[in-house]
Amino acid sequence: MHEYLLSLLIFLPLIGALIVLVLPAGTFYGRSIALLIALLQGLVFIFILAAYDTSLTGLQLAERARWISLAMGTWGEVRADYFVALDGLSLPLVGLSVFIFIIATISSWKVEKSRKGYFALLLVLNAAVMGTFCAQDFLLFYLFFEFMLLPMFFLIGIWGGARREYASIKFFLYTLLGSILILIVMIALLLSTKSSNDTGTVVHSFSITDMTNSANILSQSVLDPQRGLELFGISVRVWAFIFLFIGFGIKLPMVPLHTWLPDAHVEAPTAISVLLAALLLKIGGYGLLRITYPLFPDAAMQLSWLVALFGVISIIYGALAAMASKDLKRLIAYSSVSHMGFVLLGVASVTTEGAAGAVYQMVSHGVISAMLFLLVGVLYDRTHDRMIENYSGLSSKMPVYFSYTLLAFFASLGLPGFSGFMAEVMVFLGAFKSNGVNGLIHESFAIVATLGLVLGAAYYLWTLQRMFFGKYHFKSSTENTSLVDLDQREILMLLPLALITIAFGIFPQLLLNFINPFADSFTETVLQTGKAIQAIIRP
Amino acid sequence: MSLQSIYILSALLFSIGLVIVLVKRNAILVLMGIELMLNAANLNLIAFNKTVPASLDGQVFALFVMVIAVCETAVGLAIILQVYRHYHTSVPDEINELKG
Amino acid sequence: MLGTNEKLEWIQLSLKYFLPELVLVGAFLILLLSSLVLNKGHQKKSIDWIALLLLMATLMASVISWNQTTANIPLFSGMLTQSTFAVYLKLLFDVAGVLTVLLSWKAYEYRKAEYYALVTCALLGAHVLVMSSNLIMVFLAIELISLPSYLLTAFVFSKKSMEGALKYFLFGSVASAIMLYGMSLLYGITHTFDFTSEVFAKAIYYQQTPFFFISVCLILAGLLFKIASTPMHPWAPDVYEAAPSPIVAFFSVVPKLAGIGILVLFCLAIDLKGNSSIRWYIVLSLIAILTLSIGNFAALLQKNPKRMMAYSSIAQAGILLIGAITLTNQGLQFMLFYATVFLLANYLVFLYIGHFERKSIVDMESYAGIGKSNAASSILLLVGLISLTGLPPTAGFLAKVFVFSSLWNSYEISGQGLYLVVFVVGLLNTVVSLFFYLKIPYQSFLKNGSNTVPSENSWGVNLLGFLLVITLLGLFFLPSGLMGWLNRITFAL
Amino acid sequence: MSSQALFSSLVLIALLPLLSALVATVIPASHRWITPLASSLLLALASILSLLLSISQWNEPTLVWEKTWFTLGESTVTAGILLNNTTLVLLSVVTFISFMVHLFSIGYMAGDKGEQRYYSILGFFTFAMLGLVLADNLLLLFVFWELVGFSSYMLIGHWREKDAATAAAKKAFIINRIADLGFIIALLIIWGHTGSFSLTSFNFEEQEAWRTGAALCLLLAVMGKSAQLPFFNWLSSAMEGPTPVSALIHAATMVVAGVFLLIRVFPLFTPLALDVVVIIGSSTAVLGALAALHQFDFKKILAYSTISQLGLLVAAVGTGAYGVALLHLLTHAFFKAGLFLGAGAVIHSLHQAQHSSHVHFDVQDIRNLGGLRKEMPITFFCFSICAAALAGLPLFSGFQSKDAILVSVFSWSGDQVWRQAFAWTIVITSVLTIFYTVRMLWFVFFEEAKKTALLTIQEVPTIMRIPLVLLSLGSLWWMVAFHPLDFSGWLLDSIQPNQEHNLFITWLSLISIPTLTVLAFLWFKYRKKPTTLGFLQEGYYLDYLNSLLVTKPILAMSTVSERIDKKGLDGIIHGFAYLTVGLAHLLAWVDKNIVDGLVDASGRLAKGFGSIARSFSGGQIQSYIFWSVFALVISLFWFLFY
Amino acid sequence: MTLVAFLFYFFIGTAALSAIVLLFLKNIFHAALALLTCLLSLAALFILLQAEFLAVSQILLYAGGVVILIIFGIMLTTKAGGQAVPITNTGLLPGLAVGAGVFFLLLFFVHKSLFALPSSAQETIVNNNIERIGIEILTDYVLPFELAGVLLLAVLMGAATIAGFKHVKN
Repeated sequence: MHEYLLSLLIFLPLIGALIVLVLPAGTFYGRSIALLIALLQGLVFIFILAAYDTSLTGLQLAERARWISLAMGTWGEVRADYFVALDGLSLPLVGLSVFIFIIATISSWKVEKSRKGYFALLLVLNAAVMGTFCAQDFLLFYLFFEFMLLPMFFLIGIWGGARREYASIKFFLYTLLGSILILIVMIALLLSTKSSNDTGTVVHSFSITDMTNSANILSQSVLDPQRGLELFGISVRVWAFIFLFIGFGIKLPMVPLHTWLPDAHVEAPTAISVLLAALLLKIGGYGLLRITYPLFPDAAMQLSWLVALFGVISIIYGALAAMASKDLKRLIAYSSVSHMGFVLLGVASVTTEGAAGAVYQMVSHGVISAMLFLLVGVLYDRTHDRMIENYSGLSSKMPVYFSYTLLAFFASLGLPGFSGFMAEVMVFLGAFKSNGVNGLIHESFAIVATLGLVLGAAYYLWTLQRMFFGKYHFKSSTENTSLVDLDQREILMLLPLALITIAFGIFPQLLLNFINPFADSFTETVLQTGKAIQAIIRP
Repeated sequence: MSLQSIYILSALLFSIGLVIVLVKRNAILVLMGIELMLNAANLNLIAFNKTVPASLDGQVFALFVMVIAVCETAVGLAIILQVYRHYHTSVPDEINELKG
Repeated sequence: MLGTNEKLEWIQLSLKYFLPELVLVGAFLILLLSSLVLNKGHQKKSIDWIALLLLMATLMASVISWNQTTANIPLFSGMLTQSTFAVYLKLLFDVAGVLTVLLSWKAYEYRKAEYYALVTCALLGAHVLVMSSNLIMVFLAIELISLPSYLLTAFVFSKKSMEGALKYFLFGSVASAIMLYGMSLLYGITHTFDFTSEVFAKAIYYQQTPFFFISVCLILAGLLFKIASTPMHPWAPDVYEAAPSPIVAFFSVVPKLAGIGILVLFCLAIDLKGNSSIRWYIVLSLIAILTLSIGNFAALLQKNPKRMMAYSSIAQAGILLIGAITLTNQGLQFMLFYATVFLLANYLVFLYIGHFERKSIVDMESYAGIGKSNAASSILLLVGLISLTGLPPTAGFLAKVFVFSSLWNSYEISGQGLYLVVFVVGLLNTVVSLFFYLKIPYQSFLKNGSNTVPSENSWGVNLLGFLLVITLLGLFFLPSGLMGWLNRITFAL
Repeated sequence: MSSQALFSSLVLIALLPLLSALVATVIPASHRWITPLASSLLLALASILSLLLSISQWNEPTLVWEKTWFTLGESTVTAGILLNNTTLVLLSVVTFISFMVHLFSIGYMAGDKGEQRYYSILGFFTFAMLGLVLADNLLLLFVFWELVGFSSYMLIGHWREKDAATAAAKKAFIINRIADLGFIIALLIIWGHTGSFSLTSFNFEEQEAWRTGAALCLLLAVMGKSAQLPFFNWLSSAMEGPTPVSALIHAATMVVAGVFLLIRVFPLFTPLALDVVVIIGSSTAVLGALAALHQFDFKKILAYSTISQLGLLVAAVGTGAYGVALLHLLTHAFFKAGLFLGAGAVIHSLHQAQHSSHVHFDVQDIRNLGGLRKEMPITFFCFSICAAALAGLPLFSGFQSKDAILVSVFSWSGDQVWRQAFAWTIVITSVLTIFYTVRMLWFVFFEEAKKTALLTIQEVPTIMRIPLVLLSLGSLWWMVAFHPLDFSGWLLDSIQPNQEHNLFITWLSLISIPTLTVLAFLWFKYRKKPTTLGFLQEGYYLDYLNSLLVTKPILAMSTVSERIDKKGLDGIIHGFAYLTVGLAHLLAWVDKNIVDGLVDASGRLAKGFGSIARSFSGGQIQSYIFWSVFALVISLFWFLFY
Repeated sequence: MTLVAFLFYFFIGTAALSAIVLLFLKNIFHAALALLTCLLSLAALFILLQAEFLAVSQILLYAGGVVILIIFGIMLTTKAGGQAVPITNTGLLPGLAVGAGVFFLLLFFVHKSLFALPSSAQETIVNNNIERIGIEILTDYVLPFELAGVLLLAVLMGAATIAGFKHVKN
């Protein structure tokens, strides 16, 4: 049982998708099965938590099976494994995914249009997300990474809003561009590294663990630091880092590669927005922490300031753009851009605090943004209108709804007591400390980034004032009677999210228990390997 | 009797054939241009064969080229006839319903 | 110099290895005869079966010769060389032949026997082309493919079809005339047509002149015409739009792969194992990258699925060329892997394009909404398109990864920046290609169609489609089997 | 008392208000009458407990309890309680005043729609404030610091339908948030250089610049929370909230949190930073007093008075006499809360009277009031006591604490001229304080009744009188010391012993303050007409400045950034791509508007490129051949001649 | 100058001249005749180059086959009874430019290259070319020979199918 927990987690939804497809259309089975699968995953995750040992660093619950093994004559052997495992980075994100999928399924309960296809796609997406976070083999990771695109494309494109086609294609193209850049580096890495435990012939392994170890870089390969190949005056290793950075930066999304996000969010149905914001964006941060930094630590040390700079720009720019948004969902989408900027900043600092903060922010933003998008969905369900200016004085009409919105807004703007605050403080601490500890980024980055907090407060409070305070007024053709307060299903979705963000805000150790070992080893590996490689380049 | 003059003739024939193919507004004349190009090649083959007295490769190739030229003409004319039935013209320019 | 008797003995010996081609010739004759015998309405239906059985038999024969081939064997006085490379490509052609028959099932009934006979003839040409080691054979084999192709284009017997045939014919004839002229010039330099021979190699080693370069480029032009590669590609869209769908599938695979095959052999010959002072890889890289880019960008504008697929196949030729430019054992094996996947995916797509064409869904717009009425077909078609784009979890992805890894490897060895440029530009083209490959799924799933297409019983088509999809997925998850086969292939001349 | 029991009771005290908040939230609307009673009861309990605790623990050595909160790599962040005399003073003050305000609210808020919400947040505020007081490290302190800000936001905007109230709430929160950046940056500096958030030891290892930086950043936070220059305009707007809230939050407790923070982290401050503290504090004090003199809104006078008094507190800390600051904090808490509640009583009564008589005017405008000493004698009496304390009349607590401030300021100034200048501003502030206090008293209670004459005004109900009386009792001299002229009584000696005395100053004030008070009465009695200066009345136009320098630029930037996003950003990528492909496409591009989207861009780009690729696909076979051959010939030429 | 040499250059001249004339003729029948002249001149050149069998084939296949086919084609695609439509040119200048470019390319490098063209043709010792060609075709070239047969069969059948299709809808 124990050994197959992760596979179970990944393949349960695929089985579910098959069942949904086989069952006759037009019944309500689809959503029940989707929910059942999501709950079962929850159960599996509890077992995973029980089996996971927080005192250990490194990968746990590993499953490894040979997948592709090709003898390539002069090249040696190319090998890809079905290799899934968890560490302090994956586990929180997997947990978040399991949780968010339950919420998203409940939130999709009232989907009317071709229900069967919808839930089948949702389940496929589920499997892909789980796989992405669990995979420790680059090819497997890439497989799941790409596998998310199509379900998402259709979920936005078929069940989305008025400009859904435009948004879905934009989403797809942007993400594909990113993934191609990643693919380029993946091929480069495959041929430039070998497996640690090969005997005789060279084994080119896709294993990320093997690729991380700088001893595995083949001499005279393109990525060999000693060979020092350059293109247009920039080292090929730095190019590889930049490609990965852009690739994951698009997903994150980082300004100026973010323009797909507001459109995708505005057009996507509620549950899909939730998944997009809560999970899919996290893959960008995950990739930075799992792949970009550990694999190219030397380039990372050279360019961390750039990463931090983009982080700070994202924070400020996202917040400013949010302030000018007239559509509530667009506002929240931009706030996501702003908040994910903290992840960049945290990663760029390469300190324990920063790395832990980045992971913490990912989980926290996952929960909070899910809440925010659900809340927008609640309003949109009732009135089919998301324009801020059309509402006023909602707090008297929908007091419970107002309370949850208030909570979500304040959680998002970083009020202490909510998880977002903890994450942001850790990121700031790391970013500030970095100059003194490893000299990667200057203190001013952290100081400028704090402006994001003020701007965040500004646009959220302004929104509150415009939409919820004042005399009740709703400017629309729809009947005002449709504005009823939250029903039980909606509270069932929102309450757990609220409780979690508070719990993580007050008891950060709940999460840090898992993250700390990872953050430590991440910092240590990147700094040590980076210095070692730089010493080779500049003897 | 210099082979170079043969070579120059062949180049001339080839070029003229090409020009005919490019500029003449008549499918059958285009076909003639193609024949001219093939003959230019044949001339080369036979002439160069003179430098390798022991073998007849060039001549044999030229023979096959002739056979294929006949085949091409047959196919070409069959198609041109059908096109003419449809379009009532054999001006290639005017046969342009297929375009991007 | 061999005597006449020895030569005759050689011919006898050669026949043993010539089994698939003999079967093809036999098939050709049987089909010709059956067109005379089976000309009544109800008898015509049996022609599909006859063609299928005959082409299956060819496939069998090719499998047999795959099993008995290990090293290169010269046949027919050195006219041909039987090699693992050639036999593998022949296997692909035969599979394509069988699929062509399946795609043509119950369609294009007029003169069906002649139709199949011409397909068989073109297949024979492809078989011979990849075995050729003599320029005479190259020319003849190309004509064996081309002339039946011109005729097959006309087999819709419509106005457009005739126009397509004329265009194909004129373009093709000019291309082959140019190639022939190039061969005649090369003969002047080398005094031999056998491009695998020592004499040839020695002659060109001392003749690395612009003159030699011109003659080779003229020959390449003819080959690129077969591959539908820049600059000899403009015929493709018109012809693809005009020809019957199964034949378009055939065109986009068999002549293309045969052309690539002979291109590789010819390039290996002129490259002199890397000793050539002319750097052919530059020429090939430029052709490849231009082909890929032009194909992809032009495809964006197309409104007809077949035209779009024409540009797609031009772009795919670019990727195949990228696989070929390294001219290393590994790179060529991966190129063959790509070719295999390309074949399957392309037939899958044309299966459905043809299928929908018969329901008079011709334009891109008319695909709107059929994702609902014909869900299974649309999903299977989607997988095919995804595989052509090169996204996981289809074999197209793995194939693309392999091809580009070999390119990377060449870069690693040589440090040539051009390779890296080709590498990056080539992969980024994937993004562009996605844009048009998604056009059909976009219409069928995301748009609401006004015309409701009846979801008639199409289980036969879907079964075939499903099998192809399974193969495409299977090759992604378990590529080892196919790669094991490909590893047997060597690329010595 | 054992340490564990002590800890438990401290936690209990902090949690009682939270319990009150919970109770207020969960009680169903049908039983809402329970809420005020239950909340007041819980607060009374907390208040009694803390008083008892303070008495028992007074002058005991400092106690610290800490538990690991979370770990970050090798560093550990603790959460815990720091207990010393300062804590005890604040603990008692907060719980007591909060209790008073709860009591008062029973009457004041009766019948309000959001009554339960009101109590719930009031409870939450008290909890957060207690947390702030008890916290043993800077991070935890910051957590509660923000939470009190949040409660303040909710309470200022309690009347949600009033646009001015919600705008004031937003303004308060955002201005505080801006100032809090200072807090965060200080946290970063302290963590980055000392590796801990400790409140007591600051091990900067000779990096004095960073130390000063951290101190100044903290000062920034204090300036926000304690409404110092230039952030003080939020406090006057905050008067839009219910008056008891103003008493509790914007007079007695939350705004002094800044001063409390200064006292807590006093060791951090370098001499340079302390000088800055005095400058900020004394400027605020005098400017606030001046503004108070020119207000007509009852509550705004009190608000500017609070600002001015907070300035005194800050300045006192800056002189090094943090004990004196704590002393004045205590006295100020009582008399200012008393004043606010008195004002609340007046407003409440007038509202009630307006309800029955249907005469409507602005009851907060002192020009409309007058002569209330007859209708509301108890309120008048209590209000006068508190006002006397504010003015610093002898026998009232204000005299002693202000005396202490003056003494410490003059001892700080020594011979340095610029320091003496600032010391004199404090003196001027004291004088101005007398004047605005008298002005307020005069207008509200003494002058003949104007519009109020139309109303039948009744004294407030008993439940509201109790807090007034208790608070006015707390404004008498015995709060400080049993000797009415000596400030170093039981409190100051326990906080910061051996404070210097200056009999000259004490005597001078003893004589001058009553004299000035009388003069002020005379002045107001015989003045021609009420005058005011616009810029003083409007709080030095800080709101305009704010909008001009902060709000407008930010909004402009946000509009710009959104426009960049919608048009420019993709347009740049787009245009860049275009340039690389060729000028020809630019022409096609200019035709259409640059719309959002890389997709559009790449699509159009591709179309441009595609049309070139396609230009020889016009359907004419000879042009196909021509282009192919042409390309062949051109590339041959290129290869051979280039 | 011997007679052979004279004939050699004479036929080169006629071939070149007829080709050039072909380029400028407006009448398609005249063009066909010019082509015939050119092909026959080439046949004569083949004889002078000692490729007698090829010369015969040239006359039979080209003059007798191709040109006849072409003339049939001309007659079938020209409106019956009417005057032949004059042939016009399209894009003459670019076409000529490309042609000139090709011609230049083909000539320019001949002198530069080490192209082993002997200044005069060697007298072939073998006299019986025709017999040798026969033997070679049935030994070395048996495969292309047979394939050419298959191709001819396919093309005849296919061309007949296409040309014979009558069911034309307008």
